[in-house]
Amino acid sequence: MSPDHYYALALIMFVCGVIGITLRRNLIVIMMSIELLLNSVNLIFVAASKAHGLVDGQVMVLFIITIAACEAAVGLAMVIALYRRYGTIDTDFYRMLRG
Amino acid sequence: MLVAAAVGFLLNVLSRFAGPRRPSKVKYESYECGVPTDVSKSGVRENMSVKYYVTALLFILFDIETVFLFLWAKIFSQLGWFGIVEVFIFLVVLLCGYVYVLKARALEWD
Amino acid sequence: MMDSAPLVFYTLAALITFSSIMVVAARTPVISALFLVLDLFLLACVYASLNANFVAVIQVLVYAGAILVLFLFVIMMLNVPRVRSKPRIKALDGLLITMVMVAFLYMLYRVIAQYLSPLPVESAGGSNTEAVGKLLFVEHLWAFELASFLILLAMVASIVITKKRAAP
Amino acid sequence: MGLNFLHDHNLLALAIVIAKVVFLLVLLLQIPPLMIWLERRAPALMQRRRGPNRVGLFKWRLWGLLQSLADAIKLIFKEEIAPAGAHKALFQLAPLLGVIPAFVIVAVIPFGQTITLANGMTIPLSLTQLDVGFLFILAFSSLGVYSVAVAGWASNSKYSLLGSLRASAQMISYEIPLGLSLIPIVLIYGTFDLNSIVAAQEQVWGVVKAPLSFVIFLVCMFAETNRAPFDMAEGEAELVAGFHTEYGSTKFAAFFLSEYVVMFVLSCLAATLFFGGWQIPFISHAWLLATFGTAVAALLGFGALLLKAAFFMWLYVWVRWTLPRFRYDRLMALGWKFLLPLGLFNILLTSVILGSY
Repeated sequence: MSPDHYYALALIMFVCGVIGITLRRNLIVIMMSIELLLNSVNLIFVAASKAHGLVDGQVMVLFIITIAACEAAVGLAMVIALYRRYGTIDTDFYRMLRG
Repeated sequence: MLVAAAVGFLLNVLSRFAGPRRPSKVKYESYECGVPTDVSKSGVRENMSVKYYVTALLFILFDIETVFLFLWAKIFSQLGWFGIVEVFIFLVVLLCGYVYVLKARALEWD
Repeated sequence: MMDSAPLVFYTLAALITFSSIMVVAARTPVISALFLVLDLFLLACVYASLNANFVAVIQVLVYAGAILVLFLFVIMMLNVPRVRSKPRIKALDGLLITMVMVAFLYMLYRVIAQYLSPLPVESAGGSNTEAVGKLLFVEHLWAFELASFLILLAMVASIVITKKRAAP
Repeated sequence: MGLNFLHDHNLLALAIVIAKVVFLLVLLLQIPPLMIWLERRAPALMQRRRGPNRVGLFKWRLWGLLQSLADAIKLIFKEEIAPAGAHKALFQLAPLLGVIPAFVIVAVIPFGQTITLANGMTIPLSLTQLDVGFLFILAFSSLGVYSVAVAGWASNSKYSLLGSLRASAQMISYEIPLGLSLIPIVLIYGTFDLNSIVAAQEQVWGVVKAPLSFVIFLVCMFAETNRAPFDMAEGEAELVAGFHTEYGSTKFAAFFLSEYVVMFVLSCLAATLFFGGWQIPFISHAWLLATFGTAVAALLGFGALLLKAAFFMWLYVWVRWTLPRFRYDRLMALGWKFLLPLGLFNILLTSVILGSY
């Protein structure tokens, strides 16, 4: 197995994530797509750390997971606040707000 | 050795398949889905308390902290006092957050 | 003797691809969330196959076991009526997707090229939990302490955001 | 952990693995019926009633032991009902989500000392030896939340949803102190591997070295499985039956199966981490090995572990019929405001004591 296989898999996930962010209009699904992006990066880190025999990549993954947790916490808090304020989490609605 | 490690993964796979097999096997013996009963279809899923969200939120943040502490505990003997001081600072920062949470009465269930 | 590693990898890769697509494609957010859980879990299996045991367990423990629970809670709380997704592709979106697709095709080409001249990366070595720990607590000391600040910030910020009683 | 198991060892090893898996599976499937029986006989004992004692085979009544079996058969032949408005697929999936992690986590429990065969081959009496050991258990038991949450959501019923939200909030709340209570163990023994932890407890049990941890662990153990006195989530008086209100037939049984299996695993974990696992108290392991050989010694160890686990299972039942139910806000307060600081304090205390030596 060459690391490129893993990178390709990561890229597939990344593509899915990007498509989700651009096409879906549900804020929560968009946030889940962001998680996909973060995970594809994680995969690259782990595969690269294995390929180069360095452990740094795995430490980075730990930090990325930390960041993902914080991002999810704050992001979902905002989603909840928005939902309470406007009663919807459809991005089209907020697009209209832009004026 | 390697055998033991390999066994680990094999078991993972095995019991993952063994787990679902049981209930589904039994499921075939039972009848098909019966008459649908009509139980409250009202919008119960709305107006949920935000408390549950706050609980889950604090859970993930403290979970991360636990993970870091596990890693620290594992190599504790090699780090010694250096590690203790390090983790102490880490915990003090987090305790600030904890105190804030308590002050904000985010953990009160009423 | 047959080498089982590629078999395992390709199985996992296929499943990951499938569930990633489902995360984006599923209509009900709960279903997407559950597929994301599956996705993360399979990724953990990939990590385990790369000898990154600690990361694999953490992935299941924190990502699948905690972060996605938060998502699920929010979905259950909000219970958004199903929005009919009309795919709308704007110019910028199209550009973005095209770029990613090009990168993807390039990558695919590289993989195929690699396949013709394989370059094995499986290095020896079992557990590396200790190595990860040492690196984290010695070299990445400041990042570690910063992480605590990050968690503190997230804690305070999200409580402030949810506490604010918005006007109807 | 190598994935290349196909060329590392021979068919015999594979056969042994399969044998172990089958054995454990059979063992685990015995737990729920036995526990349900115990749970009906024990309160009868405490309340001076008889409890189920009729069902038997031909003329042997076996203290009503077969009652559970009869119940199981009854459940199998019950009709499956999914409430209208339920999300069908998820409704079906939820019990499975509970059963799978419950079975997977058994894998890392060491049931006995390693057996050495005549040809020098060794058989560890746990299904797997991971360097991440009980972190693996924590990770998979945290996945159990999904079963509860999805069950409640898919049922489309007030009681189910409320029950599931309560239950899952409770489970995740108590996972934190559970994790924190295990950190001193890692501090003391320097490993996540359960086999090494058991081996290190030859002289002194873990409960002596980390008593505070044990107390926290015990409380969390009860809360994590949603058992009395923390079974708020299924308080009959207020929530009918909690998240599985709408479930019947084998799906209902599946929830119980996973609940009891998780209870069993946590009992084994408690015995392993704090009470020496398969070590028999006051009898040195080396002596056992020398006297009986590895196979018998391992069997004895297995028995010892089962006995210890059985004690905790008994404790579960005992406590259920002794303590009244907690109020929900008290429950959360106990977890977040008492056990969490206590766990952190425990960690600092342990590390400082260890550092001073």
